[in-house]
Formats: sequence, structure tokens, C-alpha cells
Amino acid sequence: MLEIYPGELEVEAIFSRWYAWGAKRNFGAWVTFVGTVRAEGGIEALSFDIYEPLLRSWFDGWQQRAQEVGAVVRMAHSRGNVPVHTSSYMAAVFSPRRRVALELLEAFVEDFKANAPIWKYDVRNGERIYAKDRSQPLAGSGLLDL
Amino acid sequence: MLEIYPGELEVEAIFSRWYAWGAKRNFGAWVTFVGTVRAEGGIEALSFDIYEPLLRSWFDGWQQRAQEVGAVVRMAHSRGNVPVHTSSYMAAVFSPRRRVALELLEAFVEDFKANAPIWKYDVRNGERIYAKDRSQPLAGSGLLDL
Amino acid sequence: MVRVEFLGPIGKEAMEVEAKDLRELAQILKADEQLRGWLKECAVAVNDRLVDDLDTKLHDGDRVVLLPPVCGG
Amino acid sequence: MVRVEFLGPIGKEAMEVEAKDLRELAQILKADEQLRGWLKECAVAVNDRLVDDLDTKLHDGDRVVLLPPVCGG
Repeated sequence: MLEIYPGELEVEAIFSRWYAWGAKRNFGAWVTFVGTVRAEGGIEALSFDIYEPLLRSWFDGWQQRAQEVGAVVRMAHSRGNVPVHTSSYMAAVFSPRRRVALELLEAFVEDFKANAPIWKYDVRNGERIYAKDRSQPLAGSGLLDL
Repeated sequence: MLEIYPGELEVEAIFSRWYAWGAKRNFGAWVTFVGTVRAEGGIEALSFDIYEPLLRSWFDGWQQRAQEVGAVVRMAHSRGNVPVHTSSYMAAVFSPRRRVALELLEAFVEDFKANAPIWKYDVRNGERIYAKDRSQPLAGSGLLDL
Repeated sequence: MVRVEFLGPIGKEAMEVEAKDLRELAQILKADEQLRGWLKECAVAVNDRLVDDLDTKLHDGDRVVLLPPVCGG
Repeated sequence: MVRVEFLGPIGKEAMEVEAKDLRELAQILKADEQLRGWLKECAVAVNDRLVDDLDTKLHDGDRVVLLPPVCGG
């Protein structure tokens, strides 16, 4: 349910697979979020590092939380460079009920922003520059700063 | 931005068109809702009537509201019969910002349920049965009940 | 003449009536057996705008629609 | 020996150190010029679990990772 791809996401192919998966399982409501790289600040791409073991355990926690309300979460994220106007992030919630789906997606995406172990870089002239000003410290940061 | 189709929606084709439209326009966040007909209560399909003039003015009001926050709403809905495990309803919000997109989609879909002039029928053995117990009276109902 | 249409599940043909306002139209519709049950559940639009005032005037060529409880999606 | 990895933008090779707990590890890392600025911004995971206690014991073969501020999506 957690998919990691090199480079930009093939949004339509992923969407089609997810749709077929959910329709067969009798989910009535399906919500998706797609994040696309905006052309701004003169960047040519964004680039991402992922720490997969922690991302997987974070995601598994959400899957459990979804399961308790009869829902399923899915997510796809890029690793490496993602050019402007292409997509780096997709998240989805399948549920028997629409309200559950919408609320869960909102909570999931917010928590993703705060807690997923992913690092973002602007790419300018082929150079990767850490997007420090847009990054958030994880809970417990500074522990080793004696 | 409001699309009405006879029968079930071609979800993947609509999604692909919307995606291409939004990516080109530099929207960073895109959320979609897809409603699929669940196999329950022995129905073979749902069926819909739409009163298009009022649906369009309701939708135009939302488009204006979206515009004020830099967003765009899109919607597709079926008219006539929609078999189980296929989809009758898609809604989407495109926005530069993710939080706007998620909140607007939630508000849009809720308001849609309460105010869109659409009538739903269960289809059993080829017969259309008004889904009265699941329907909500529009604001101002009962005006002519002297 | 005013044209009155019955949407969704009401299943009644449109009709043309003479009525100077919604109050007068309500009296006319009340007399129709088939409609009586629907009136308390229906919203009303005149020329495709929902209205909430029985004193809404009607004019020749106006179009009134009755909208029973809805359920999209 | 404990293996220490530096994730994302820190850009430093993993290292092997001797440390009986996180407090001792912190002392060692503090001595590294390149790391000093990062320590106050980094979260810490031991064997892929985030920890928040400096007295967390370390054992031979443990894997510690330093996680700088994140921004997915």
C-alpha cells in the first residue's frame, strides 16, 4: 500500500490501478490527493531523499488507524528528481463512507507533512539545495544537543 | 467545469483529462472524490435524474467561492443507470495550496449532498425505486403546503 | 399562463395554469390528489431560482418547478 | 560498536563508534565540527524507532540515525 518510485510518479497509471483495486472491494468513497511540483522560484525540479524503514513504520501506523474505521490508505512517493509540472506525491483513502474518507485523508496528509522521514531539495542548474526553510523538525529533535 | 454523462462515469479518462488540465496550470495540490455504487441491498444499479439549470447555478456559486481562494472546482455526474462497482460522481479541487484544496473539497461534497438537485433511485429487477429514505428536502421545502 | 413542472420521482406531466402568485398556485395544486403528499416535501423554483416566499408574483410565461428531496452522488 | 548514519542533507558518511548510551554518543558527535550545527535540529532513531531519552542504552550492533527537518510531498 506504500509505493516508492524513482523520479516522477506515473499518476494516471497509479490512479487506474488504485481505482480498479477499490471498485472491486466495494468501497463507496475514494478520495485522492496529488501533489505536483510547481514552477516557482526558478527551480527546474524538486528532489527527494526517503528513509524507508521509518516511513514504512509511520505508514503502517496509519493503516491500522484506517482499518479501525473500515478504511484503507494508499500512498505513492518519488525518490530523486521530479521535474516541474509532474507529481511527487499521491495519497488515497478508500472507505465505505464519504465523511470518513475525507476526514482521514486530511488528517493523513497533515501528519505526513509533519512526520514522514523525507527530505526535499530544490534543483537549480542541476544542483540540489536542501529546502531548509520549508522543512519541519521531527518530534524530539535536538535530543543530542547537550 | 461541470460534466454530466449518460450512465457510469469513465473515471480514468476523466481523471486523466483533469490531471493534464491542472498540471499545465501550475496547481500544486489536487484532490478528488470518487463515489462508486456499492453492491448492497440487492440492487443491480443506481439511477439518477438531474435538474440541470439549477445544478449549474449551484455549481457556479461554488466556482466563485473557489476562485476567491485561488482554487478551481470540477465535477462530473451520471444521469440514468449506473451499475454496481462503477462510479456516478467525481468532484475535484485544484489549488496552489494543499490545505485549501482539502477543506474546500470537504465543504463542496457536503453541500453537494444537501443541495444538488439530483434524485436517486435503486434499480432492482429493472425497476427504478426512489431512494426516499436517503433523500434530503431542499431548503424551503413545504412552501406550497398550505 | 404559468408552466409548472414536477421533477424527479413525482412522475407527473407538466401543466399550464393561471395563477397570479405562489399562494394561488398552491391552492390549485392542493386540489390534485396525486400531488397532495408531495407538497410538504417539495422546494419550489421560479425561473430556476429557489424561492421561499408564498407571495412571490407569477407572470405570464414563468416557469415553476417542484423539487422533491434530493440525493446526489 | 554502534553504527551512526546521517540522513538527508547532512551529507556525512556513516561511522562506527563505541558508546554505551545516547548521552555518550552525543559527546562524541559534538566534537565533530561538521555535525555541531545539525545536532539541535535532528531527531534520533535507534534501530528505526524514534527515541526521546538521552539515557537510552546502546548495544553492540545497534543502528542510530540522525534525522534533520523533513518536508515530504
